[in-house]
Amino acid sequence: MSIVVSGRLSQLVFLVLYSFLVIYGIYRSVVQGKIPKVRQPAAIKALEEAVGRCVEMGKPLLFQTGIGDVSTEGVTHMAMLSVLSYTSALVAQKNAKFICSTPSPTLFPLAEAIVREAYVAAGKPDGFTSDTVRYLSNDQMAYCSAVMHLMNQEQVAANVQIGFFQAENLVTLEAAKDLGAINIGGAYRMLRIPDMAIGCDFFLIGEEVFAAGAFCSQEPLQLGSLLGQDMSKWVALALIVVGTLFTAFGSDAIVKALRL
Amino acid sequence: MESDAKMSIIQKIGYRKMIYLLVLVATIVPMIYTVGLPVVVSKQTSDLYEFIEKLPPNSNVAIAFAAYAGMYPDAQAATRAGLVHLFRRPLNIVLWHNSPDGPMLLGGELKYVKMGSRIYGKDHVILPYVAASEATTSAMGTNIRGVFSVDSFGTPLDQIPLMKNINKATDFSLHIVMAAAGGNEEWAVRQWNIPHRVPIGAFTISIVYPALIPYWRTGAIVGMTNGVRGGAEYESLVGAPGPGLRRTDILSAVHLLYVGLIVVANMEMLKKKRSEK
Amino acid sequence: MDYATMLGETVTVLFIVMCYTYLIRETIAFRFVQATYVGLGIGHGLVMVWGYLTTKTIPAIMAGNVLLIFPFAMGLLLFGRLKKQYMWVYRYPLALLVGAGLGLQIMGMLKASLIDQVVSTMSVSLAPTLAGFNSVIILFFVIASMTYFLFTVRGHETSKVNPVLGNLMKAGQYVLMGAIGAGFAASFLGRLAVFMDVMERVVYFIPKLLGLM
Amino acid sequence: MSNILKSRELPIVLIWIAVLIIFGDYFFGGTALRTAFTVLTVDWAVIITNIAIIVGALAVLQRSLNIARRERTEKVERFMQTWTVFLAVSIFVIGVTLGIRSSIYSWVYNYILLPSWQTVYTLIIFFMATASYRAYRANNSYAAVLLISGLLVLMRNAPVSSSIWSGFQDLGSWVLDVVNLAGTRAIMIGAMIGAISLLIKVLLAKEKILGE
Repeated sequence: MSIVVSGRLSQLVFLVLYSFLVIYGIYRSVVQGKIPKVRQPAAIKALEEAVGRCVEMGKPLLFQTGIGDVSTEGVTHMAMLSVLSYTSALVAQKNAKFICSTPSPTLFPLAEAIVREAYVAAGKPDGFTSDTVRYLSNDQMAYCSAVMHLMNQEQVAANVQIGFFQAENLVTLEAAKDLGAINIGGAYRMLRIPDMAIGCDFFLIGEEVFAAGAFCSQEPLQLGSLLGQDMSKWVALALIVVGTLFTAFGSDAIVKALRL
Repeated sequence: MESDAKMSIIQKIGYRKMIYLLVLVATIVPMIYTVGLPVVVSKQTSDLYEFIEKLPPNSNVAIAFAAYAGMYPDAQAATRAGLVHLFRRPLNIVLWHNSPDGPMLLGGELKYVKMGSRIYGKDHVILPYVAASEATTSAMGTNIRGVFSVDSFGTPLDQIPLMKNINKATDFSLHIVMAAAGGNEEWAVRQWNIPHRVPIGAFTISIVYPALIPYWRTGAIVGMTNGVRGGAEYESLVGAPGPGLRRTDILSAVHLLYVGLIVVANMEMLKKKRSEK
Repeated sequence: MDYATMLGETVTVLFIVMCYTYLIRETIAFRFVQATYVGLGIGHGLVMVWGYLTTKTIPAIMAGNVLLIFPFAMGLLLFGRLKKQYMWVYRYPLALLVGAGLGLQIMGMLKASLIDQVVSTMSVSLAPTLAGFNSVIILFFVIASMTYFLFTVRGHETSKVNPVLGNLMKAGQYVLMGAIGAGFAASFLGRLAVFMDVMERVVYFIPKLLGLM
Repeated sequence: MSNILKSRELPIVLIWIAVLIIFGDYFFGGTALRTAFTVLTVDWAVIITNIAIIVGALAVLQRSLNIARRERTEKVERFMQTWTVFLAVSIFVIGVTLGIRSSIYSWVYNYILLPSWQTVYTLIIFFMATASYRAYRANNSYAAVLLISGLLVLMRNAPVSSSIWSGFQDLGSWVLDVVNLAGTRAIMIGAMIGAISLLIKVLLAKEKILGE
């Protein structure tokens, strides 16, 4: 097994196995038509309600993209972008006021394109202006202060921050709360989850963040991928149980196999 | 609604502003009147101290100095005590900067380090700044010269005696990440510990600390300090009192204030529930 | 204390106080600090970029590393956003970065956040010690919290259909709550440290100015 | 030609290439892949990101100037926007001509930029107090667990607690080392699975991430 770098074989096996399970889940759902039923996290439903609330109050919804560049934490940013795509489609349809703010120069053009596309798709290309997506600063706390000012100036009614955030997270959440806005958040790292959980009205944690796009779209393909994820989790759970039994009886075969 | 006369002071000022005021008081008062309470050393801190203490003489230690000025006060105490400790032991130290603020901050800390008979280039080297990322951490693990060609004074690495036999992760007995604001420790674990089995030590800020506990359990991180609290512990282990021990009173006061606030909030809630019944 | 330091300390303390006025409500003082900070932040960012390009990239290209012209040219495509009909060109430089980001994150997580965690969870010890007890508890807690993330099982029906799984999910939710409560409380410490530093600047400002410290 | 270039699929090919380079280097190693990896993640990523910062900065300045020029903009707002642009331009000129080690540049950095970062950041201390006053209420059994674990860790981190009762240290550490650890682990394992699933969907071009 010298082809694979030593110590990484089991990782490759997992990557391939999990990819296969996700593809199988998609195949089962799209081709065989067995679309799985899923438990919808409250935060996704809340997103829709938040848009409605913004329309009612005539106040804008603020979507924050999170910090950092696409070349690091790429998966998290992709998850955020698919939620952004869903949210902007919603606001465009319902004619809600919408602002997307970003501290990341590389996420800025991506966010701009996605929001513009959503407005075009809803048949309202004029709804998108150069003010809709705002790059405020690449300095973390300058961005944070700029968002606080933006929230006050625009009197936002909802604040969405799902993705990769750092220390600015709780400050912006509390500033929004102070204005009476609904906070919807999501973080996948334990480092940020507590802030999100305490500061938000609705939040996604861990895997839910990566699955958020799937929950939003409700397409068979996306729901199928969720089935694949669940199968992957069952595999991991089974492995933990079997491995524990092995170690309990004094055999480290499984641990050794995982270290291959 | 209650009448104005019945409203408590908290309701009149608004509970938010009242709490803000209390936070200010709890910080400022112990700043002026210090008591100097003792600290208890935690397992993770003593693990790191012991590991460094037991390193054989002339071991090579790599330090990624990742202190961002903004978050630095949290790690300052531990960093200073850690540097004092590392330089006190006969270890070869290779330090590089992972933060643009590093050179300025390190200069301030090295003032507290007793250099004794140490000679730059022979037993310690300071490399310049390189942007912190998983990729550079990984690149450094296999070929340091691919990332740095000169040290922070512009001397080519090949002309530095200490660097003669050092070029990759496996040349080191310990890799310490200092004062990073998130990410660096995990990159070190993934790119230095996993492929090259170099033990990792961390002088962390306390926000990162809980997220690193799993790595400490698995042994990838040999030990770590928890923010300014861990700094105070490390200061007492090393015997070099500094900003950590000076601030323990404020830590106590504000933490107790938060505990008090939470208790009050729950009592309020219970009262409300009872009156509803 | 020389005049530059004295002026600096004064400006700093003024900025701190002006910024904290936000706690009462958004004031013009806060807005001024914010406008100043954003302006300086943008300028500082540009200076850093300038430094990198003039000291690293351009000398490297001059020295014969002609390949670096490609990322440079690709980066320039980002200016396409200024003209509507060329907006699509940004995709090329960013697609590469997206790919790199995806690969790097997954690569990093495979071992550290999957294999390592699975291995250490299954390494239980049945010894009658606290560590042994903890390892069994951790095993149970991890399994319980993992079931919380099962999406295709409908939560409210689970306890009827499959009481074991239903109760595990409930237990998992408790564990996650406990972890969140602990994590939030633990983060006080670091933030407090920075706050103490800021407050020390304000509290010791006048004694410092008078030369008492 | 431009239609092909405008297509959605071509950029996805670039994503594939980048992902394959990174995975290839990680799993199979080899000098060629290593070089490709370094070129991609160190040279290319940094240069493109740097240019993105310029593009972004210009967008901010342009926006500020537009607002400042608008007739209906209030006087105060007009001043603030102009002030922002003025500072950005002047600090850039100072940084480029005198250098970042010049005394005026480091004065600005040490006495304005750095304290501003810290000051905005430490607003969090006040916000955490109100957030915990609000969130740590034992409304139901889940919130009660949140409350108890939070209180134990708070008491653990307060240096004074060991003088009150030594058990706080052990209990708080137990919460962090066992409960927090177990939760973190479950979240990490789940996140990995979610990340792989998302990667597959991006590679299949089923995620709207690159716009039109």
